[in-house]
Amino acid sequence: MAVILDVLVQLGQLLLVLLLAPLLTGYVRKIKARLLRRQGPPLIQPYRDLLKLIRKEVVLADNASWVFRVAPYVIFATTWVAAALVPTFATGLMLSPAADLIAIVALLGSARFMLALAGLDVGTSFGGIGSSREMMIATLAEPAMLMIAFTVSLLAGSTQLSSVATFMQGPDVGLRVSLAMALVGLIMVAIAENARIPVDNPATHLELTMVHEAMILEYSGRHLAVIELAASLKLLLYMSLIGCVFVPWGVAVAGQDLTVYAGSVVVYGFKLAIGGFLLAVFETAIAKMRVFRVSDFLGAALMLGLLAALLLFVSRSV
Amino acid sequence: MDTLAIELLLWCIVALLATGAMAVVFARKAATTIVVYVITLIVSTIALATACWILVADATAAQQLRLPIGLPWLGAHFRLDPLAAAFLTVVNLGGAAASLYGLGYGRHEHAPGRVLPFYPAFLAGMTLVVLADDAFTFLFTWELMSLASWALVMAHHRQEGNARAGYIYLLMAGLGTLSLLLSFGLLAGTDGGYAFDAIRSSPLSPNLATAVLALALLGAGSKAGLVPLHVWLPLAHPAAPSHVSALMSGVMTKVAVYGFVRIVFDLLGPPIWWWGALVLIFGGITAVLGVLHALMEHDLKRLLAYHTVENIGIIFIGLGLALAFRASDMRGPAALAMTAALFHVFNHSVFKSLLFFGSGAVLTATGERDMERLGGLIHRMPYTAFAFLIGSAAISALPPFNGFVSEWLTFQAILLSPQLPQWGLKFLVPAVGGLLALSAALAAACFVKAFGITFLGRARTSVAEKAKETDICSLSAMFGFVLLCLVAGILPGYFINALSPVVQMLVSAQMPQQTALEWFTIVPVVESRSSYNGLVLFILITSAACLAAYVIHRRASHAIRRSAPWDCGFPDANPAAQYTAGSFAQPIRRVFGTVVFHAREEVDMPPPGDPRPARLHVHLQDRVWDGLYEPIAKVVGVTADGFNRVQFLSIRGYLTLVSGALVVLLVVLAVWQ
Amino acid sequence: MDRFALDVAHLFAGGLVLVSFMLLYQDRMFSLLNIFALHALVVSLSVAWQAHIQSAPHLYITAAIALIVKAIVIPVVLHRIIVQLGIHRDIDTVVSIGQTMLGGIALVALSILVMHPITSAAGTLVREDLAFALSVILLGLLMMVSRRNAVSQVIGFMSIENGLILAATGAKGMPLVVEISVAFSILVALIVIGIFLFRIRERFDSVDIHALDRFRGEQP
Amino acid sequence: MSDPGSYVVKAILIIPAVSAALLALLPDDRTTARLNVLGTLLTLLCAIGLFFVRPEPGLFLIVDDVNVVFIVLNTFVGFTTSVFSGSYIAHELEIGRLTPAYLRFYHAMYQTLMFAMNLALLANNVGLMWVAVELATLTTVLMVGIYRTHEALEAAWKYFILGSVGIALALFGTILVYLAASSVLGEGLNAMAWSVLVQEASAFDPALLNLAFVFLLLGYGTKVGLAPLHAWLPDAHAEGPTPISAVLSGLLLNVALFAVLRFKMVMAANAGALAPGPLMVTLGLASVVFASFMLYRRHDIKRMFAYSSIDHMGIITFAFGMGGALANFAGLLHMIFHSLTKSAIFFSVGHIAQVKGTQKMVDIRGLTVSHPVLGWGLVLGVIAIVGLPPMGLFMSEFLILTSTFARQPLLAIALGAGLLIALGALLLRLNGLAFGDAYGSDAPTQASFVPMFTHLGLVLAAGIYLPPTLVSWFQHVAGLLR
Repeated sequence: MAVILDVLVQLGQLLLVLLLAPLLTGYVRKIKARLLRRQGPPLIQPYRDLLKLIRKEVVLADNASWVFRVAPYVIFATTWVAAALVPTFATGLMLSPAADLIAIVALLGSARFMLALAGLDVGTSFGGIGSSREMMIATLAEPAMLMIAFTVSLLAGSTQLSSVATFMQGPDVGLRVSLAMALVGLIMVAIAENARIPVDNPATHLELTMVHEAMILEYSGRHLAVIELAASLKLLLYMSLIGCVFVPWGVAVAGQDLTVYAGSVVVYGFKLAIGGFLLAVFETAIAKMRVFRVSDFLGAALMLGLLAALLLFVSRSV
Repeated sequence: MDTLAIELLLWCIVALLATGAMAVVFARKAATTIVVYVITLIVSTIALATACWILVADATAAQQLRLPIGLPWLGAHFRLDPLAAAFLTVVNLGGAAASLYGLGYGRHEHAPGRVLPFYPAFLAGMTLVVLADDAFTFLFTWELMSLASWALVMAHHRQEGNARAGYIYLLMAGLGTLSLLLSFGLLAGTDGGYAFDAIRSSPLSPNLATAVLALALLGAGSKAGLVPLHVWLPLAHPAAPSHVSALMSGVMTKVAVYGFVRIVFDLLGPPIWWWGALVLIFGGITAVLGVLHALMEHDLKRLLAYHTVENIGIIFIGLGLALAFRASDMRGPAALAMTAALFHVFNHSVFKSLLFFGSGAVLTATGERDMERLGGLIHRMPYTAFAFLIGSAAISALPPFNGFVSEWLTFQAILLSPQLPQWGLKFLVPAVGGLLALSAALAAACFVKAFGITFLGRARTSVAEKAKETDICSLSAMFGFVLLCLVAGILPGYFINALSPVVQMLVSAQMPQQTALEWFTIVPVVESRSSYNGLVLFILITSAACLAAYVIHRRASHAIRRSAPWDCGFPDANPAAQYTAGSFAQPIRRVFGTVVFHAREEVDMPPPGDPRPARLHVHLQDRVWDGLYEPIAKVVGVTADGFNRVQFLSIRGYLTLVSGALVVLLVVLAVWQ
Repeated sequence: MDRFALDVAHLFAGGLVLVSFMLLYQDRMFSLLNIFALHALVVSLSVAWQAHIQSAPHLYITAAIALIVKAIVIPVVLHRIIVQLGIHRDIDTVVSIGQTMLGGIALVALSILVMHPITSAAGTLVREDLAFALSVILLGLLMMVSRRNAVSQVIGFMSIENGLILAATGAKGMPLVVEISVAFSILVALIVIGIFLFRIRERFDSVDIHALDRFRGEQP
Repeated sequence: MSDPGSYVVKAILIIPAVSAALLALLPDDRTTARLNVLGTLLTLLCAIGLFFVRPEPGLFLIVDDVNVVFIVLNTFVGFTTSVFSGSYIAHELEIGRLTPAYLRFYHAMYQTLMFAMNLALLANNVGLMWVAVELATLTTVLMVGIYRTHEALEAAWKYFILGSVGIALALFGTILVYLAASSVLGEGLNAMAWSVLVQEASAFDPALLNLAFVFLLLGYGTKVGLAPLHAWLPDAHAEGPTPISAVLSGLLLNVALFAVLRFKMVMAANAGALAPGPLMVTLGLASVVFASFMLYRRHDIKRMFAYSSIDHMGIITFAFGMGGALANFAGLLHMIFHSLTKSAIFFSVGHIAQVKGTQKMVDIRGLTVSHPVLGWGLVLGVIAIVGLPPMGLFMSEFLILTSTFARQPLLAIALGAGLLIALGALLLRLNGLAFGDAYGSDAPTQASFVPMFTHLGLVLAAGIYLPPTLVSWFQHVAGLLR
């Protein structure tokens, strides 16, 4: 009986992230438009875009190889799996032992690897720009992410997100400087990874400063749709990661009945709403930075992570 | 005690050496190539099977054997224990694959007479080093290995640079052997107890032990390519024929690691905590510097060689952690770190050989090693491209491949470091972890560059356009390793279990048995702490991808139209308009290069009206070479000049020397009495 | 053995050292040759005396060789060579005569110092005798290194040889002394011939090959 | 003297002497080379006979564990070198560097040299040993100058003068030893018989012995070519005929060092005498470091390998200076391996120089391409001489370094650095000589490769397996040496 419930919950999570991801993207766009005093597209606009795109035919560059055609699905699959492994509304999922925080980060790394290759495949200059900058950003974001994971695991004694969430709910966490630093660092990494302002502008084309868009410039039709979906899944993933690590309240522990789960889903929705709102506010409030300032930005994140870890030692020692 | 396995292995050695001799005799015959590689393939396979059998079946009993050769009163001792068996597996796996690859690749060899005699000797040397059980045999075979590989590096001695590469290589090998020799001198003591058993039974004082560690680090490190002793590696490895490069990079460096492990963990007594710190620092620096060098490189084989440096760094990080944990008697973590290091040894040997095979295939197909002159090969050589892609993913530590598992284990060991009592290590290890993550990310970037520039995009030269897919032998060797990358990635539990007796022997503890858990999840310490399951991830990703593809193709469109690339409306037909390796690495060079390489960019912009093209010059300098090796060379030169004056004295001058010596000795005598 | 015999032997040995100093002191070639003849004379006398007191007749041969070859033949030959080759009549030294003398004194002191701890039962003669012989040898070396002319260097070498013979004869009942002295005379003869063959005018090192060819032309 | 051994010993001395006389008389230059080979071969056979019959030590001659191996080695290398010299000299005649008259002289001198060296090795009477060494020196002087070029004559002259001074010093040392002995053993031949000296040495006057050893070390050390007494050695090797260079490096240096060893044993037997170790270690180390650096600035291939001989003599002296069972054993091994290897190298170098018509290393390139056998022979030889396995010198250097490092780390590090520097220099030159594009003539050689590869094969075999009898002898000798 319990097994079936586990399966159901896991499947629910899989579907939930898949369904919520475009909504979150649309929601953020809407808020940004409102903050700019614009009407903005309706919330369901992303769904419409996706449906339209997958019905269109694919226009493929002459010398595009199989890598170019396979990449979107691999990217989508890895991102989706990663998103499904992060506790959103419930911990102790059936598949959560399959990967801890580091593995999830690495999964996103595989997605990025494929995306960068796809950017190089057609052999255009824009694709090259995108891939090289994306990899440069990643080389700085990943160590920062690992430092944060180090801090968290130092505190919670685990990199298993379920355990982390449960620990964070527990009483003996308290308010810690290093946690705050880790949070800030994680947010910075999340911004960089999701190609948001100030690192990159998701709503742009034909800018020499674009990164993510440059890589997918050659994509069209269903390929583009899948990649867009993967992108919004990634955004969702990071939001729920921040949620489950830093504001884990209301996350259902495994093995409760469905009402509890329903409640925690609602709570999770609220978290997303707040997160999205903050993101939109932040993005409208700040300007995009030069590409080579990104290294300083992420270097700061790395420093924060390291500092958090070391401070934790100190605070432990006393 | 039954010595069947070790006798079998020694017979394999004899067969290999005989093959080498045979190759000398029949150097002129064309069939020799086939014969030699077939024999080496068979022999290596036999040895591989034996080693695996030892490792899996009865890993506890160490087989020993003594032959009446070598030092007369000592004889040549051989020993087959779990550690030896593990490394024998690596050596002979690489050997077998390289031989299979050589069956195809060797046909294109224009000077087989300079390769065939030394190739079996090289294999024999590496196997013997692992089997050796006394200092003399160890060093003898160690140097034999270096010598054979040197000869193979010199095989193409007419290409410019190769002779210099061979020279520097043999010189560094000499340095390494010398320091290992001295360390054994310390271990053996004044009465020359060179047998490893005697060494184990005679503990050293802490200071002497530290000296031994330093010498071992110098000796093994110079062979493994530890910064700053790595300079020969990116010169020598690419100079050799590609299957030999694969062996040198994938296997010989591992033999060096074996030497370090054998001396430090087996022969040397209990460690001191800061040894771990030392090794960690070297490992971290090596990892990052190696991969940064690789990023700046656009010669495919040199790039791979620099990545060997990086992975050696990762392995040494694991070893350093194991030392640190062992020093404060934390058995479990030590076992974890050691397992991670050994598993990475295996993994790196697999995917590095695979990648060198791929580069060799490209080399034979196009005659080019320079990425800037390649491109678009995925259309001409699809299978090679696929194999290379898998290798790249594996070396970039991407799940679900094997490279990720070992690095993940290393990270888990790093995450256990807060339990260490020493504050120095508490602070050091996280930093090293940061370096490890940095190197992993940089490796991913580097292999996006390597694969993307070489195989993707459009052909940059005519040779790249006319490339042909390589032969079936080479491909089968590559795809065997592709399979291994995947299997070791999704079912790591079996490999970890196979390593457990080795780890047990080295740090007297082992990781929990893995394969018992359902769904082949691996759990380093406890499940609540961390766990990983490559199999599930693999199944999930493939099924999700297939599902998505199926649904979309079925329900929505699957129409495709080919057309010119969009490229924001300005497509440029000229392949030179693509991103090059140099431009791909430019952002990272901007970020790290100025510090590490003194990187300077000069834009040479002609004035308006001047027809000549604008140029961008990039100046990099290898600070290790300029800072360490140049001065040494200078000192030697100056001293030589100084001494050289003595060559041109008059006879009276020489008589003065003689009588001066006489008077000095007499004075000494007078004083002494 | 009676006291007197030892004293005479001692006298000769000391005299030889004195003559060596005189050799060092010379700055003219011919006078150098004469002094060397004296040197050889003293040696032969001392050898003869040893032959007498040791009642070892074969030593008389050595004495004779020393007298004939070194005291008469070689000086004459060298004299002729100097005249024929037109070698400079004066000796050019590396360091000044005075410094050379000082160095010589230091060497003598050193040799005595070295010989001092010998507590040998082989008679009180041995120690001083050896000390003198050693000083003669060292002085000869000093001469070889502090003079530039080939001739003076040969003479330095021959004075070394004299010192050796002094020591050899001083050692009672040493076998092969005669043979050794003969061998040495041959050696010296060869060197002199070499100087003449190679037309070595100034220094040891400059061999004049054309001269050699001319010489070979005269050969049958 | 009824025992067969004494006849064997006599034969070893008489055969060379007789053949020297014959060769001096025979006019024909075709048969002389063969006769030369024959003579050395007979000597070698007799010497091998010593393994089976060993005479009682007499007052003048002796055969014991110390010298038996060296006599066989001496005669063996003499034989192989004569084979090599056959083909070498034939070529020299063709190009007219040597006239038949000088060839006769050459062969006679060769046999005389063999005689002198055998005598020096066999001598039990230290005076006799001295005479033999002097004779050997004189003969080699004459052979070094045989080409009568300006350089050759200067080299010979330099060798002659320095050698004579060395001889003088050695003689003084010998006299002192006699004095020290005669005070104990009484006058006469007994006091010069080495076998007696070693037994009675404990009673000698230590001060006298010390002084004697200083003179002997310097005197015979000049012949060994230890820095700073080495000056004659490189030029003599470079300017003389290559067979002579091979014999010089391979044998004469050994003989001189052997003389030093004899006296070191006497020293070792006397408790009061100063330990000769430090002196020998200092001289040896000086030679190693000096020669290693000198290698870098050499342009003449023969001169370079001559310096390498200085290098190795330094290593050996160092080993004996360190003393101890391991180091002494290693030193003896190294003497044998070095003489085999170095002579093999000179064989190949001789042919190379003849083929290329020059000894300048800049004009000799890519030998493995133009002359594979010669080239790889040279490569093998150099690999052996720098002490890389599987050749035997690796074993001896291994023993020397390890046994030293456990006792005197700094000395071992200095020695190791010296070895490494030498390795760097030799390999650098080897790269140019053996590899790269071929340069200069690639005419086929009518060379006799047998001697070269016999030597290298022996070194290789010995590097892997040493016969137990040899080992036991050497261990006994090492014991005597302390």
